[in-house]
Amino acid sequence: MTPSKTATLPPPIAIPRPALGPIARFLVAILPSIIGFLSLFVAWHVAAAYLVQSVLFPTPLATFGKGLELALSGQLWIQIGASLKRIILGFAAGSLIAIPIGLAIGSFRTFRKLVEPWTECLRFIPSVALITIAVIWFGIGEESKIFLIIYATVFIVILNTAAGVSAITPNKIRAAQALGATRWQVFAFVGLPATVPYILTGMRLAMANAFTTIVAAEMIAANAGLGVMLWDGRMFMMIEEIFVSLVCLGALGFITDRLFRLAILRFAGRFSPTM
Amino acid sequence: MTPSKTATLPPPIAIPRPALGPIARFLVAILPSIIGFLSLFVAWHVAAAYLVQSVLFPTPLATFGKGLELALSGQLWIQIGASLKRIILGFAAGSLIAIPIGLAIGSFRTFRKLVEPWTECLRFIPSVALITIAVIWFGIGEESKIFLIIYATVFIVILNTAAGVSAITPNKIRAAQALGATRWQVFAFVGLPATVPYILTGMRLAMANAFTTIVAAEMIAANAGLGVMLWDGRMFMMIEEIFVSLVCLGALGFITDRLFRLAILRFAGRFSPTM
Amino acid sequence: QSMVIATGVDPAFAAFYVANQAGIFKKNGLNVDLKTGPSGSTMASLVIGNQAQAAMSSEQGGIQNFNRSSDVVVVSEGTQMVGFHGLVARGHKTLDELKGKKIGVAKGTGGEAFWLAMLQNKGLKATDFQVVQVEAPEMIAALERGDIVGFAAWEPWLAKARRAVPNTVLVIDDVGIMSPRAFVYMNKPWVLKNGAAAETFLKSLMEASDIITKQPKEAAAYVAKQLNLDLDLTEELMPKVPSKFQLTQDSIKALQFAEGVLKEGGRLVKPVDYGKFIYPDLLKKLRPEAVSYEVPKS
Amino acid sequence: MAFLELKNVSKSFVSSRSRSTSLAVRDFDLEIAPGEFFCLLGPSGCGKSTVLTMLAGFEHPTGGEIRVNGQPVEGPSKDRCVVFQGDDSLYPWLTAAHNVEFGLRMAGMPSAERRQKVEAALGLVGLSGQGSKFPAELSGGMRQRIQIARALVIQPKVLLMDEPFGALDAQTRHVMQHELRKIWLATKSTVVFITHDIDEAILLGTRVGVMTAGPGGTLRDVVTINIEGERDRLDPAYTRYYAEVHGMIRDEVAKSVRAMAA
Amino acid sequence: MAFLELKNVSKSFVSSRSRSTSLAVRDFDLEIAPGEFFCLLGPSGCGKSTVLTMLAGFEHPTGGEIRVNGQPVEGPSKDRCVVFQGDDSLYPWLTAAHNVEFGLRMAGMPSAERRQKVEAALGLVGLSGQGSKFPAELSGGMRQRIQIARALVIQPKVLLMDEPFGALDAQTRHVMQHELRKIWLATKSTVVFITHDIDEAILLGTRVGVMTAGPGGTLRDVVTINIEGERDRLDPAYTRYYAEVHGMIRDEVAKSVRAMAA
Ligand SMILES: Nc1ncnc2c1ncn2[C@@H]1O[C@H](COP(=O)(O)OP(=O)(O)OP(=O)(O)O)[C@@H](O)[C@H]1O
Ligand SMILES: Nc1ncnc2c1ncn2[C@@H]1O[C@H](COP(=O)(O)OP(=O)(O)OP(=O)(O)O)[C@@H](O)[C@H]1O
Ligand SMILES: [Mg+2]
Ligand SMILES: [Mg+2]
Repeated sequence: MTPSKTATLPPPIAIPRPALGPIARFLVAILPSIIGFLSLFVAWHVAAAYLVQSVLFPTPLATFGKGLELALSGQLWIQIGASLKRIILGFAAGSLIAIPIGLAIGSFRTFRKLVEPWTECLRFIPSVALITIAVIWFGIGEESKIFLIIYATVFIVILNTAAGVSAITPNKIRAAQALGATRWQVFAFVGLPATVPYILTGMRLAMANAFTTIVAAEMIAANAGLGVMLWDGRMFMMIEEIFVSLVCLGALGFITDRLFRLAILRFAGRFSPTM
Repeated sequence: MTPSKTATLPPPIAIPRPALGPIARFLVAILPSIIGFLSLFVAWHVAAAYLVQSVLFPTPLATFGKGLELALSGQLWIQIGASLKRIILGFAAGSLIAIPIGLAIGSFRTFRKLVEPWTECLRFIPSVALITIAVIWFGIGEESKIFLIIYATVFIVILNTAAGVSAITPNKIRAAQALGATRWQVFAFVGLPATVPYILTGMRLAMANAFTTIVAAEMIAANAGLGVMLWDGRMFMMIEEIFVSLVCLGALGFITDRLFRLAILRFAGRFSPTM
Repeated sequence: QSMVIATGVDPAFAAFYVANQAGIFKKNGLNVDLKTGPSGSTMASLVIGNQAQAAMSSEQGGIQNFNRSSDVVVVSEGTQMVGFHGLVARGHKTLDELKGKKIGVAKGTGGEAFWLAMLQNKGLKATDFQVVQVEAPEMIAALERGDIVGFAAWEPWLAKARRAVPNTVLVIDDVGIMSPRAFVYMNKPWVLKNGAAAETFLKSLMEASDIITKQPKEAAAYVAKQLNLDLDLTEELMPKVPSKFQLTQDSIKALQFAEGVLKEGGRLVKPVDYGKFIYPDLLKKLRPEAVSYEVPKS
Repeated sequence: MAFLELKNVSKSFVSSRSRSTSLAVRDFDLEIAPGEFFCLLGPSGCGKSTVLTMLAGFEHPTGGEIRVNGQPVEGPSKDRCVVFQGDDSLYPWLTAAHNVEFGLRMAGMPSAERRQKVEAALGLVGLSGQGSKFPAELSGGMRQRIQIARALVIQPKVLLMDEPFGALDAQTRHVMQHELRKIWLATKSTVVFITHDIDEAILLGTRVGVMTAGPGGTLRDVVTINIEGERDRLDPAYTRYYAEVHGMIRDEVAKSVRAMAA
Repeated sequence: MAFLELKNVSKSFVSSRSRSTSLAVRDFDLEIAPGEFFCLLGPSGCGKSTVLTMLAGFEHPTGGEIRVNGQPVEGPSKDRCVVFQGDDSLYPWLTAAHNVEFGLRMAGMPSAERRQKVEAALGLVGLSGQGSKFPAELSGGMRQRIQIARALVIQPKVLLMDEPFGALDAQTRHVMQHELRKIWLATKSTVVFITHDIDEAILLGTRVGVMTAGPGGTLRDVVTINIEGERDRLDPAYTRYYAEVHGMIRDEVAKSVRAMAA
């Protein structure tokens, strides 16, 4: 069988289980997730209330109280909206730029050698350090923030895409060549689809980078956003605000990631055994 | 043929070329890389000297001049040494923690459900925002800095490792089961080695995160390091210092990455078709 | 006896640097680890958890920390700044010309404190201008690009902007509007436990302060070395941040002013109990004449 | 006494495209006694591999039940070792020899003993001296033989083989058939052997099952091969069996071609 | 007049483990005329696939030269289409029908015309109506037939086939052999056909080449099959050829077994 078999089989090591009723099965299926989430909050509560006991480390209850207050006042939604818009724009643009570059790096040796010095040097430069440069080039408007998000997205997607291309079974490429595909067609009709699972993994990783970079991006002249909330909180020692912002980032990231995976399963399931 | 064929074949789409002498071949092989590097500096020079012309954006020459000065005074090496030590420790520890977790997530469905709420929420929380927490938990010594680097490394490696596990051809797992491997043995003798290329890709990606996070980590009470150099430079508008720090991060990252790839080819080449 | 002190990177912390570089701490038997960070107020929060035993920071920084934990106390005033803050603008020379224009101000910094005080002092309203939030290091880039026409900040940004961006002048500085200070904060439980060391620490800072006033050239050299800073610029800036170890009625006023600003901004968690916030015992022992204030009724 | 029992087994897959289910095997009823060598024949796509996959415990039937030694099959087990169709079950990161010793290593056999067994197994499949090559460095037929050696070396009670000699030339295949028969006679393990070669089935099997054309094939007929001692293609009994089985399969292939044309 | 020429071709691989080189093919000399149906036989591991890979232009000989129509082979070309051993060259993200139409699509054929040709090709390999399944949903034999349909549909000048019927049952294989011969007679394309089935070689080939045992096999002998019209296993000429080729291969397998034992 070809590796493609993965496309329709359940996760490999799972040992089949005796059958259960549908409701019982659903409960058994989500129970560990629920325990996982609960344990996260319990760990936080125990750490904050008993182990660390620092005024700089509020309990989940205090944080959620503050979060509720901000949510009711409408404040929180403004911040979330502002950040989310930047993240989505930057992430989408970054992925769109990165996928063709990654494919080309994986496919054309000369292109790889030409471009690798750029990608391989620049990807080690932190976006937080590029704030000044972003402002010089793009001013203090939205552009510079989105530029930083793009910057944080691009390299991970490039690298994963290129790795995917070089993992293609040679016979797939050879078959295409013998069927008359040009270099370009091999690239588009074999390289791209065979690489989809890698690209998607790269994008999932990059999404986290987009979320974490929003905080750096919103150091620049922003009036709203979760990053602003965080910096203000830090500046004015409003610890609860900091934690509300962190919880929002974590939760939004989690939700976005789930939506992303759902969309993939829905629209590109057959490309992607691993999600 | 199995996908394993990739292990010994040249990058797939490369069309074989007529033979050349060894020296000519070497030159042709490295020429594009050299052009790539040169173009990077030319682009920088043109941008700095002609396009942007800002006092905040020095030319490469000015930067290298400053770099040389700092290198000769010994200063630069102290900073590089301090940062590199933190990066290497954090990166190594992070990878060591992440690989077993990623393998387990990919292998055991229940474990995945238990742990995913943790990884999938925490990975969206920027390390720069964790500085305060790091200090509360680990003090202002080296520990808190290394903690941040670990934090930045761990999730990427986990995610890539888990993706690798679920991309294993089911027949490989099935064969092991039918040969009497226990769950644990399947995990160690099939899951781990089959996942090596993914783990390595994850580690390469994480390495960039370690480098970029050092800047955030060194916001905390550090006396030496490239991050310190960068923050001080930013505070006092010593633009050349900022750029020396960025160039060092880029170059060190590039070199470390090459060494990492070399080590892989040397010691684990057969696991890893893609590097 | 060893201790950790936390500081920003700024000539305002000159007393720390000089005491460190000139070996005063060592001479007095203190093993001091000087931790630097982006700003005094960020670093001051290390005092809360006793990660650092002492720090120097603005009034706001101290009050916010005290709001969080009453362990953080003022032991003395440290620096009094004159002409350290200001407003620079490009192509405009007066406040009137700047009306309706974009001005950069960094939230929560001394720059904002100056901006608000200046508006009050001149009878202006914030709405007379378009205030844009910009971090200090990006002010110059934004000014250069024309995203803003001027900004309120502190040294060395004001000097840098004037040097780097053509047509940029100082419109107004803080002389006569406010005289912000940096205070020395310490962790009270630690002080109570290590009275002698705390005393030695403050004494060392005072010795450093003497060097700063009496041998400004040497002091500037120490500071420049510690901060890896241009000597010329350091010498230019040092007179604007003289070290003063005292606790006077003016100190209290400065703290109360900051408290007011915080309250207006909705950032005050609870009113300050000055009786608890100020711990004058160390300074009283070393230099009783420098302590002259009355605890305000709250 | 039945050792392997398939009771009215059927299996359908959910198609990833249309979410419709398609039937791969239906109403499959079979009992295999311990020590039997059961050969399964049938037109391409009739469901042979699917039956084997279920016997191995990798997939569950969607209808009916499978029992081994009276116990329902819950999952894979070392007692039922599998030789897969195709060669993607080899471990590309292990040499041929290490692939072969995999099962022994899992069982914790000491390395010296292991080495000896592996050498013997490699010799059995005609690959002594090739143990240090990686799968990617072997030819298609060599990879298939490595898979066979890997299964034989652990001496399982039940051996499930899916066209194990498919990639071998006639002569090598002949040698291998001979070896397999010798091993089976010596160990009396139970073998289920899928093949598309009628000769092979009659040469090796105690019984030969023929499946109906797919999709959704079932067991059409089982022929018991009653030839004592060495089997010979020139034996008239052999030719009779050949003709019988050949006839059945021809019918089924014709049916499947007709079904497709329709 | 030679169309495909292999002049003293040899190929060695560098082993990834020891960095030593191992010889896969040596001193291979062969000329194939246009329109020939050349069958290549040889013991498992003798180098058949390696020869085909070089003819296709995927690998370069380490010694000697390969020419097609007088031109040295520089790389793969659509004129030399390949059916690979194994099934990892199918595209798992495309349905069977889309896999088959791949070559036509690359050539820019309009979709209506394409659909028609694909239907015909699927019918030819007995898979009409299965076009919407993905490779993972097909059996081993079905996947192999998809690969054959994919190559046939573009009507290449040269068809290079590596054990294309290896995974098929005897009857389906028979049907496919018949179809292939018909196509070859109609299009007069040149075919190089690797098989391990002597019957198949004599049934289909204009000439049959037998390679010596590997590793490092070479061409031992070439037998020209002079049977006019339909070929029949009962024809005495056929049996004579069978005996001749069979003898050669037996020798070679024996040699290879001996070489391994040594
Ligand atoms: N994972 C799957 N998903 C959907 N359909 C499948 C799957 N596996 C097999 N099938 C279908 O089940 C039927 C039987 O397949 P199976 O592989 O068992 O055939 P087989 O008898 O082994 O054929 P061959 O001799 O060609 O290997 C086929 O029609 C195939 O399309
Ligand atoms: N990529 C490779 N690296 C190293 N050795 C190889 C490689 N490919 C083939 N070989 C070796 O070359 C020899 C010939 O292999 P080839 O695949 O050509 O055999 P074959 O005649 O096709 O055999 P089969 O009938 O089993 O498919 C074998 O000994 C094999 O080990
Ligand atoms: Mg099958
Ligand atoms: Mg072969």
